[in-house]
This record gives sequence, structure tokens and C-alpha cells, in this order.
Amino acid sequence: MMVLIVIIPFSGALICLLMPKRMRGYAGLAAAAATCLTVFLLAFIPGGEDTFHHALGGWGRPLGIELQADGLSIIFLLLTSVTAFLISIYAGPYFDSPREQKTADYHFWTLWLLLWGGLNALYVSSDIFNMYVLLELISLAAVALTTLKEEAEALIAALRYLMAAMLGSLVFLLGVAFLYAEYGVLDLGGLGVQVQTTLPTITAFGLMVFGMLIKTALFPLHFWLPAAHGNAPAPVSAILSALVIKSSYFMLLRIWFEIFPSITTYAAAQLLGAMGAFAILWGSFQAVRQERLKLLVAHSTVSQIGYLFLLFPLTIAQITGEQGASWNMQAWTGGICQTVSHAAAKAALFLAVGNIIHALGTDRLISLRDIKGRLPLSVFTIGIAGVNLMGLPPSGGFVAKWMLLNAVISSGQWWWIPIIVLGSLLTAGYVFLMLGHVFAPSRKAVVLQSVPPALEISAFALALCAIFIGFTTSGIIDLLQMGFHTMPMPEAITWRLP
Amino acid sequence: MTIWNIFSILFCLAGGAFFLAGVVGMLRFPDAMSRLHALTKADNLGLGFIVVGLCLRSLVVPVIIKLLLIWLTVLLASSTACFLVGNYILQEAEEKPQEN
Amino acid sequence: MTELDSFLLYALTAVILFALGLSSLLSRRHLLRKIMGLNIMSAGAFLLFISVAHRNGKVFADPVPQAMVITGIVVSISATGFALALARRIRKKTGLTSLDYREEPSPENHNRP
Amino acid sequence: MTDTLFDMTLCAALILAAWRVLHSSDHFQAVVLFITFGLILALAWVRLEAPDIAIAEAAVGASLAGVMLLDALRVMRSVGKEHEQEKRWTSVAKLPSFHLFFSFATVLILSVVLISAVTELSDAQGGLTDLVHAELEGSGTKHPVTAVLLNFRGYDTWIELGVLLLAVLGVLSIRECSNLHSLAPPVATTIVLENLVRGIMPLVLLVSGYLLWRGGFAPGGAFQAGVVLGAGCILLWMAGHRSLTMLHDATWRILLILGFLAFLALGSYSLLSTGVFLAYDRQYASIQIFLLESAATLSIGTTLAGLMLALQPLKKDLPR
Repeated sequence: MMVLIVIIPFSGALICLLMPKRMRGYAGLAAAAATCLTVFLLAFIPGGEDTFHHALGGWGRPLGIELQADGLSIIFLLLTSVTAFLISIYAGPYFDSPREQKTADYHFWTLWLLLWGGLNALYVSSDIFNMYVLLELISLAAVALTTLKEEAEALIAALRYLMAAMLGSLVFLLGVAFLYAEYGVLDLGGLGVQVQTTLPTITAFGLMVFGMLIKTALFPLHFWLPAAHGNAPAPVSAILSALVIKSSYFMLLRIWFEIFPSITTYAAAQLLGAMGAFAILWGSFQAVRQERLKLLVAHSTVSQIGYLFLLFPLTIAQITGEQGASWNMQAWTGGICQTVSHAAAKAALFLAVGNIIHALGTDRLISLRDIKGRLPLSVFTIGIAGVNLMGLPPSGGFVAKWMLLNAVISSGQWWWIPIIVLGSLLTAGYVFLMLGHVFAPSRKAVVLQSVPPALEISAFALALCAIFIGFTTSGIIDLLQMGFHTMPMPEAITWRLP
Repeated sequence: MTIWNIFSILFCLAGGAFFLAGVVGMLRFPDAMSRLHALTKADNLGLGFIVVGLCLRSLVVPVIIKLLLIWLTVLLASSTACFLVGNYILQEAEEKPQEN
Repeated sequence: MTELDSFLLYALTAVILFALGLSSLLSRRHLLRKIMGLNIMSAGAFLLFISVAHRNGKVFADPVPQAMVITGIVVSISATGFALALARRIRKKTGLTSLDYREEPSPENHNRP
Repeated sequence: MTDTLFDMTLCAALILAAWRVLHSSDHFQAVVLFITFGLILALAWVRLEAPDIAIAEAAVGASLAGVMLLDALRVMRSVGKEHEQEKRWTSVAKLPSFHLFFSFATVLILSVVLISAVTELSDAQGGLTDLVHAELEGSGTKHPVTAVLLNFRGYDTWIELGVLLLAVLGVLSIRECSNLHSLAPPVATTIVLENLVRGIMPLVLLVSGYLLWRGGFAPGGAFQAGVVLGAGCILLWMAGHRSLTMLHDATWRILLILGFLAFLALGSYSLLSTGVFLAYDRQYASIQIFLLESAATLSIGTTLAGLMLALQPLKKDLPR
């Protein structure tokens, strides 16, 4: 069952490659629907004890590779499949439209389904070298998707992205080499049990974390992100911002909490948190200053990623032995809620902005004035997604920030409070900057190109998902309680929503 | 030590000498063409002698066939490579005057 | 000299190669130099794997790192080919050979409304 | 003692070559040194008892990557008719000095950390060697590396074939063409080269097939065989042979995905029959592995040739 979530998108990719051009959209959409359905079946249909475990080729670890899913995997799988499916619905008509016709036959569907299969495989992998290969698959597919736009800016951004991604994976690979030299195994379970505090192990830890930080584009390693996300075609921007970034964040969680729980320190966690804090402020500050719509949204990604890293300092206490404190679960819920709601909201935002660009033919912020109340659904989508990013109730973003604030207060790490508040204010700043232009009087009459309804509806659906996440917090907590493969969650799992 | 072994050693030494000559030629000759010349001639002959030496040493038919095939492959591959390099040099030389 | 020493020697070479490749990636501006830097970095990582394999093996080197390195070589040649194609395309479109650039509107287009 | 001397010379040569690649002022010289570096590295693999990787490195690192780099250098050096854009792009003359300082500091800190970490590595013989040898019997192949690549960690190899496929598709989309069929036919060359290549092609096929067959019990295997095949295709192209452009578009695509597809098909078959993905029948394991390897060889050859050929001129770019 579990292998199917990898097999189906990969088969779909091959079928799309062999299909004649005009059939590809349908085949791709069918494969997307099938993948989404399989993930839902896997997550919600109770199965035997082998449901979440599969030894490939019949070889168990440490010799072979095992697929394993835990609560974290399920959350990321569900997040990916819902977002990816809605983006797929968007992508069909988007690439069919005359403006994008040129790129239509360059294998968008094959690249996208390979990327999706890679993401699914990464979330259930439990072998660090396998993870390296999958990360390379994901990066190459992501870069190839970025190059679907034939402008020089997009190509330059893509090459910079490729270099950064390669650097990240190579640094990670060197970390893998150190771990194999020290412990002679590659599976997460085996490593988690054996890891001790030695210099090579700490080096491996540093290398692997650093590699993933480059790929997650945490400040100040975000240099490649805005251009790459801002110059890709709209569905690709959504894929990159919502999903690809999350895959390396997922890897960070795995590395941090599963391989090296015994050597992570308070100081290291504070450092990550501080980088996250700078990312929040810097990203939003840059976003307010942008003149192009897509670059604004891309910088907003830089800032929203920062919130994800507050998870690390909040789950580790200064005095050892306090690991099981009650704020632990609050921080987890907050961090994961932020991941999920940002994915949905940012995808919605990029798609809605894509609609506006599609209609206007330009993405200058100032030309938003010319839409004059037309495209109400897309504007509404931007509004809802903005509410989510700001963290206003009722939305997933609100729950995320609320939980993080709770964890901040109960853990006594008060210094994060001004960051979270200021970040939200700046976010409000750039969201209202966009909306303000929409409602400002226009300069001249502009003929808008008509936007196919499927484009508007799928973007809107994503925005609704982001709101809906606010009501599913207890589900997320339940899934988190499934714990990791190796390390059960601390006692605090009995904690419930007030 | 049989007579074959002695011959084998002699052939291998001869091959080594040709390789050495090739390297010296590569380093000392003035222009690319003559360097190529030194390289191919010495390489092919040197490898040929070593292959003969190894054949004498093994004296098993399948191994001898394999060794000869290796030699043939290297001969063809290196002459192709040298032809391409030489061709490139010639083209460069032809294009330069036109540019000026 | 023992077996351990040769392990140490190759492992040290491996990390030095990695650092050299990184410095090429960071400090050289020509795209080809950057791509070669990435390749030298991966060579360093592979060398560490194989020196470990050699240390682990008694008669033959540990086959698991060997298989991983072969996989890694395939991945790295794919990425290299792709990066080179991008670099060539960028050169053709913009005339740039590095990613540090300024953009100016060209004069003939600038005058147009 | 001689061993140590040899090791030290080899390591010094590696570092020196890498250093010169980094510091030589001429790009062409750097590329040639990079190829040399690949050859020395192949020697190091032999010394470390990893002949499989030595073959792969000599074929890929030294030759294929070298050809790609040289070709890219030729294109990037030539001053072409550029600027299809509405902007003028100017390289920045000088980077800010803090950039250089920053990269230097990063590399320095990293080197210190890495070197001290390496010296602390334990000398305990760990690893999975014993486990691989214990399970080798039932793996369907006698060569441990092939067993790991195709059986124990076959999943990785499958994904890796996916990465190769992606790279070609990526290059095609950069070239704004959808398949290798839109390539312009190769330029005809002299009769000497044509005949030379005609002579060498059977040998290339022989070497490729031999490496593939050998992978079952000794160093060699699908990847090495595939690289040789791919190099043969590139050579054929350079000799101006038109056979590759004659191939039908569908044939190209099927060849490209064959390896990936074979893994997928076998995996699905075993998933249906035994419930385990990529498991082999114990009885037919060696045949199944051989079939997989053959498919992978064809795919790898086509893909690597494709990576190179997709960069050549297109039909639509030719002057009419």
C-alpha cells in the first residue's frame, strides 16, 4: 500500500511522457487525482500493522531500505497531496492558455509528477542515503520546472537555485559519509540508537543541518529564493514555495529530532531560532519594498519560513530534564500548523497572483489598480490568504501563531514575542499594500484577458483549505502523537486543546 | 623462471621505454602536432609491447584474445582521438588568418 | 605504516578536496569554474566514502559505499550536464558568463514609449 | 613502505590537481586539469580496491564530463550574436571585497572543522561488509557491488535512473524543444573519421556488452556499460553519422525511460505477486537482474548521449 504513493505518480510521469501532446493534461490530472486518493486511503483507512511499514525487496534494515510512515509523514503527505492536487487542477488550463502555449509541450506534467513522487518517497523514507538521492531528484525537478519560463531572468534564477541546491545536497552527502564512517549504518532507526557525542558526529550533524538550511532558504541563506520563486510560471512558483521548501524542512525535523536528539543543544536551537527571527523581519521588510507582485510574494515566503524555525528553540529547554514540559506539544502544534497553513495560503496566493498577471499581462504592483473590481474571486483569494499569513482568526495561521505564542510564554523565552508580533504587523503591511492597490482608483482603462474559471476556483479552494486547517488542529495533534519511528514523543502528549 | 618469462619481462621493459619516450616527447616537442605524433606513436607501440609481454606471460588463449582486443580498441580509440584533436588544430589555424 | 594511516591519509585528502571545491564555488565567478568546483566537492565526498569502505573491508572494500558512490556519480553527472546546459543558454541569451551582473535597458528600446 | 609512498604521492597529486583547477588563470587549462584530476582519481579508486568506481570515474569523470565541459567552454568563449533581450546585461567588474573575505573565512573554518573531525574518526571496522557477504548467496549475483546496486538497494538505483531522466528532460526544456528528434543532423566530416568510427563502433558495443555481462560476477555492470554505450553514440554523432537522427521520436522516448520503466514493471509485478516491492524470485533472480541491467544500460547510454546531443544545434536554428 505504502509504495503505491510513490509508484502512482512515477507511472503517471512516464505515461505523460509517452502521450501525444494534447492528451498529457488529462493523463497528468488523472495521475494527480489517483495519487491524492491513494494518500487519503493510506492515511484514513485503518489497515494491518504493515500499513505504515514496508521493507523494500524483502531486505530489512540495515542492509536494505525500509519505508516507514509516522504521524509527521502522514501530515506532510496529506499536506502535499491536497495542495498538489489543487495546483494540478490549476496547471492544466494555465498551460493551455495562449499566453503559456509555448511552454506547454516541454514536459511540465512529467517533471511535476516526478517531483511529486519524489516528495512522497522522501516523507516515507527511513534511509539517509536514499534521502540524499530523493533530495537531488526533487531539486533537479524543481529547477527544471523553473526553466519552463524562457526569460533570461528565470534561467539565471534557475541556475543560481541549482547551484545552491547542489551545494546543499553535497554538504548533506558529506555528513552522510561521516555518519557511515562512524556508525556503519544508514537507517534512521539504527543511527538514532547509536549516536554519541563525538566530534565526527557533531560535524555530521552540522553539515546535514547546514545543507538543509540552504535548501530551506533560511536567512541569510535565502539569496537564491526570491528570484527563483518570483520568475517561475505561476503553478511552479506555488509548487516551489508551498511544497519543495517544506521537503527540506521535513528533513531538518527528521535530522534534528530523530538522528541527533541526544546531541542537540540549547545554544544550537537558539541559533536556529535567531536565524528564523531575522528571516521573519528581513523577509517581510523586503516584501514591503517590492514593486513586483510575484517578488513580493516570494519575499513573504522568506519571512514565513522564519516562523517554522521557532519550533526548534521552543522544544528544547535550557535545563535538561525539562524536555517533557507542556509547551513542547504547543510548539510542535504551532510549527506544524504554520507549515501546513503556509503551504495552502502561499500556494493560493501565488495562483491568485498568477490569475491577475494572466488577466493584466504584467505583475507590477501599481497596475493592480487597473483591475477595478473585476476578478473578484482572485482578489478575495488574496484577501483570505493574507488573513492567514497575518495570523488573524479564524485561520490556520492564527492557530499556528497562537500556539507558538503560548509556547513562548510558558517556556519563558519571552524574547521571541516582539518578533512574532512585529512579523505579523509587517505581514499586514504588505498584504494591505496589495489590497490597497486593488481598491485604489485606476489610472486608465485596461482590457483584461478573461481568466478560465478553473484557475480562479482552484486558487480559492486552496485559500479555503488554509482557513479550514484552523479547525483541524486536534487532528494534527492526534497525528503528532503517533510519534517518531525511534523516539516516542515526551510525556506531554497527554496535553489537549483547552 | 622459464624462457617465456624472460621474454615477457624484456617486452614489458621495451614497452615501458616507449611510454617514457612518449612522455618526454609530449613535454619537450614544440607544437601540438608533433606532441600528438610523439604521443600516439609511443603509446601504441608501448602498449603493443606490453600486451605482447603479458601474452607471453599468461599463454592462455582467451586471455591472449582479450589482451589483443584491448590493444586493438586502444589503437582505434587513440587514433580517432588524435584525428579529432589534429583536425581541430587545423581548423583553428585556418580560421585565424581570416579573422585578422 | 598501518592500514589506519592510509585511511587517515585518504580521508584527509577527501575533506581537503571538498574544501577546495567549495572555495572554487564561492570565489570564482565564471560559471564553468563554479560547476567544476561542485564536481570536485562531490569527488571529495566520494573519496571519504571509499576510504571508509577500504577501512571496513578485509579482503574486498565494503560494497555498500561503493554502490552509493556509483549512484552518486550518476546523480552528479546528471546535475553537471543540466547545469552546463543552463550556463550555455544564459550565455546565448544574455552574453553573461557569470551570475554577477547589472541590467540596463538597451538604448534603442529605451526611447520607445 | 612503498604503499605509503604511493599513497602519499597519489594524495598529493590529487590535491595539487584540484588546486590548479581552482587557480589556473586560463579556463581551457582548468578544464584540461579537471580531466587530469578525474584520471588521477580513477587511479585512487583502483588503489582503494574499488575497481567498479574506477571504471565509472574514468568513463564519466574524466571523459564524459570533460567532453561536456570542453564543448561548453567552446560555446561560452565564442562571441555570438546575443541579446535577444530588451535589456543589456553587463558583468560586474569586481565583486565587493567582503565577498572574497567571507568565502575565504567560510572555507577556512570548514577545513579546520573537517580535518579535526576526520582525525577523530575511529578505526573500528564497522560497516555492512559482512552482512552483504552473508546475504550474497540469495541475491542472484556473485558480485557484491552489483548485489547492493540492483538488489539490496535497488530502490536507490531506480530513483537514480529517474534523476537521469529528469536531467535530459530539463536540458530539452532549456533548449525549447520537446524531444531529441528536433536536433539538426550532424555535420558531415571527413571520410577518415567516418571509417575510423566505423571500425571502432563494434569494439565499443563489445566492450559495453562485456562490462554488462561481467557485472554478474566481477567489477563492471549496467552503469559502466551504459557510459561506454553513450560515449559510442556521441562519437557516432561527431563522425557525422546520421543514424541517430533517423531514430523515430517514440523510439527515443522509450529508450530514455526503459531502465526506469523496467524497475517499475518488475517492482509492480513483485508487489502484486508477493506483496513486496522490488523483490526477486529466488529462482530467477539472476535472470531478472540481468534483464534490469540490460534495460538500464540502454537507458543510461541513451540518456548520457542525450545530455550531450541535446546541446547541439536544432533544426529550427539552422539557416535556411
